[in-house]
Amino acid sequence: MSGGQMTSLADQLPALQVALPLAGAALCALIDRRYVCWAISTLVSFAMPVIAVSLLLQVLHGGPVSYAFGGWEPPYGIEYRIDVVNGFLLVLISVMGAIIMPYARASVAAEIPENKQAWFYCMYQLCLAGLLGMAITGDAFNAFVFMEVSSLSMYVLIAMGSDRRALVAAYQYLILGTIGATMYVIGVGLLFAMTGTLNFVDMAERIVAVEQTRSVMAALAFITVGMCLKLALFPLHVWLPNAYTGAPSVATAFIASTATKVAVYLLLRYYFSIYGAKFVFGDLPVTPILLVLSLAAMFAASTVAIFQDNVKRMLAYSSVAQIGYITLGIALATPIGLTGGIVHLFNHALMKGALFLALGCVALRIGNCRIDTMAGIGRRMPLTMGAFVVAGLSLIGVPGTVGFVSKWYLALASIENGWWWLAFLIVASSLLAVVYIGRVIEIAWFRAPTGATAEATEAPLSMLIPTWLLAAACIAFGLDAELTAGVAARAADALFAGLVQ
Amino acid sequence: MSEYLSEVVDHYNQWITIFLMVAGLYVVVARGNMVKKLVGLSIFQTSVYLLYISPGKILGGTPPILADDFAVYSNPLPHVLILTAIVVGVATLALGLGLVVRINEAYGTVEEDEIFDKGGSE
Amino acid sequence: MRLDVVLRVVTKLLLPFMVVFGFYVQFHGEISPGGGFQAGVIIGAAVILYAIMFGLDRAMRVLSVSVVEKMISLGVLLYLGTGFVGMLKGGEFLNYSVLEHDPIGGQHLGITLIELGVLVTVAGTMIAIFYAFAGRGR
Amino acid sequence: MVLLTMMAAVVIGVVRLRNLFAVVILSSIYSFLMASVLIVLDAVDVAMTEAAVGAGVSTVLMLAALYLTKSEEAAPRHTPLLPMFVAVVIGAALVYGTIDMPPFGSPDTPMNTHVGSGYLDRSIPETGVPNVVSSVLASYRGFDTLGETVVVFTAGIGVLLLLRRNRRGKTGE
Repeated sequence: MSGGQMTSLADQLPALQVALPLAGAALCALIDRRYVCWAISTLVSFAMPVIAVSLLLQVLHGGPVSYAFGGWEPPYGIEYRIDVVNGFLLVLISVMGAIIMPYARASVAAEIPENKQAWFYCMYQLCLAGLLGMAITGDAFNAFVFMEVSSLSMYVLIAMGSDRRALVAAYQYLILGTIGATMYVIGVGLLFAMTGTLNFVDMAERIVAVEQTRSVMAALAFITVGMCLKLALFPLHVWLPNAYTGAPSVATAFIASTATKVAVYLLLRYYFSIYGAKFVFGDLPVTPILLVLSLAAMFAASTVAIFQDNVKRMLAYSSVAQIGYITLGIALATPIGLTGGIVHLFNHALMKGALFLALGCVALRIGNCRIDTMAGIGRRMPLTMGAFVVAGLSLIGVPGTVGFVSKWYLALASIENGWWWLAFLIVASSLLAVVYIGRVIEIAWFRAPTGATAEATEAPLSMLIPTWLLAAACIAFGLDAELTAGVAARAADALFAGLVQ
Repeated sequence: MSEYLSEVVDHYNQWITIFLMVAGLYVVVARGNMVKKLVGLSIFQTSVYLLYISPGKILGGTPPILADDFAVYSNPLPHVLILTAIVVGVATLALGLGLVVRINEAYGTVEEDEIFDKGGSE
Repeated sequence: MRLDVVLRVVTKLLLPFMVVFGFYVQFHGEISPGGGFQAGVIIGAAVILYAIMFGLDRAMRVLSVSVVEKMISLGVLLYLGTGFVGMLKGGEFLNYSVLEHDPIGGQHLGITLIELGVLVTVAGTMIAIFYAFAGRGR
Repeated sequence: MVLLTMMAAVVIGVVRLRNLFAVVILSSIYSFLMASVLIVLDAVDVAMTEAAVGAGVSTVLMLAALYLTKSEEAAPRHTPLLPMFVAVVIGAALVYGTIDMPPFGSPDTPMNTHVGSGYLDRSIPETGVPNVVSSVLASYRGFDTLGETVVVFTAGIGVLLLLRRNRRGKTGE
């Protein structure tokens, strides 16, 4: 038991990362005044990246950071453990959470009934806290608890959408999300029965002795299926398009850029850190299964996206396809492939964030996101649609954008494995993105505005600036990939090295 | 034969657990009524409790409340985890029912098929 | 509303015992089974029983909607607050040993506080959800 | 063992019955049986909670929801072949996964010798709490319990948010 020596603020950062948004949420629920709650929420979400970045810097310079809750040493107490992988993820989640907040004020005011706005911010912070808690924890069961915090708040956020279909979407997600979480719990239960511990590091040490038992393999299967439900890997993605389409713009942008990423991270944690890459990809047929499903997602979901009339829905299908690229990186199971997957995780968050924020601006001015009403919108809202074009080009993977960087790494890894056909397929699937993004660009810029669109004016600055920040990041990290790819490469190395040194 | 029988006895509680799990999951996936789906979901979640608690039982042990009269106690850790899981389960159920009530108001039905007929999802 | 007199009288007699039992479960949880969550459920159930027997309006006059809603967040804040105090006293988040000079005494105080937080949140949530469902039906 | 068999029977009832009131009452009976099984397995705290939550709170909530919706389930339209298949595959995976689990009731499994038994030795000297479940819940894994409270909080605020009437009829309903 340690007590009385943790006096510096820097030591307390891991706990603050999650406890602050929780406190903010509780305060919002207590106060229930929308402007005060927006202010609290903004304050909290701006503090998050500061904490996350300083944690990542600590990790990059001094190795993994461990924080023992209640002063109980792991595995008896719950441990927060930050290494390069989840440090990077924390930065991603908290930055997205912060960028969206200034945007939220105008968008939420337009889309959510007045007396529900305060608690909307409460739910937003709970979701943020839940996702951060899942990412930062070093304890299998604690990850489940925070998964449920984030999921429950996400169901509510989705149900706040203005269309009644949002309710059905939230219900569907609740059912599938709970099945996914329960699968995860079953997997953890089997692992717990075989190793006697819940702490990731401890588990990784003790699993070696029982690695060949069927229970441990069944646990892997359950955790994989559970997480794939959460991360919406094709064909377990059915909840995602409805949920993204129905949710309010702010919620869609936040969920799309963060929620599935955290599920990917947990999967990585189990595959590489606990089971070990050699066992998962060497002894079991994980690579072919993931490879086939990823490719199916890339092609099937992109094809479906082409035929959507609602742009929000189109982008939701595109998300399913993009998740395919990330899991493809995992399936390649080489340092370069994994780097590509992790970089794409970050880059996809940037571009989808920008795209959904731009759509939120459109929804604010013309009330919906159907492609036929968006005719000519580019002439009325050039800045908004400009950001859309930039992020759309990134999605396609045009050189000089972030999309190119991640696809470059993935293609490189396929060639390294000697799989030329795979590199070809990666390029081919990008052509599908050209079709659906191109369709929106064509209609938005090259048609004459009609109806409500003719009167539409540019979105307010508070919404344009966050949108353009993300769009600009798509270019900046595309031209200079040193920072993101560098950290991602270190994360991939850390994953391959494993938890047990 | 008796070896086979002891195998059955050893795993009886696990198999019942699995049966409960599968039945719960079946109700969730197969049924269209949204309330019934939630009942199935909670059966599915509840069955997991046994998966955790049974391996923690020690024959001849007592509940993990320390006293001088006993020496062998069952494992307390799974109990703690399942307490949390129960709470999470009922929270999910409450939220699900709240959604069902709203869906019923919006569509006038809680049957998934009928909702899809009314354009529940595009 | 014509409710059975016997039921009403029994309910009235039962209620104090339910609440007392709730607090017994709360504070005796360190020795016997039980704790904040179970106590919260029992106390919440007592109020719900009252509401069913004597009508929603009377229950809401005793314990108004806004009070119940405040309870939900106050419980969480009490829990978090206990954690933050541990931090300020130089320990980790939720380290109760630093709350008092004697670690055992600190643990005792910390556990009591957080269990109280759980009780308040759980009871508040149960009653609030019941009010919301029952209010929706009218 | 008898209890477990009864539970299985109740669940079959849940699957087959179409009157939702009956289903809800059956699921409440199921929870009571579950609580009894948990007592047999020495999990008294869990049993108490399951009885209060499963048979109490859930049942009240379900009945309230049924009161607001319909109590009869429509006949299923399609034959449930795919769900059956999914369920059977998962069941098979679980049977496969549990067959080489350590035998029931043994004290020297990894689960019962590692962290779990450690708490039994540490609880009194470190926290002074004889109910080990309480000390683990509130102190050793106190952060999980915070998460649990937050889940309740989320569900509570979430349900209120869903059922709150809009003050300004611009959106929703």
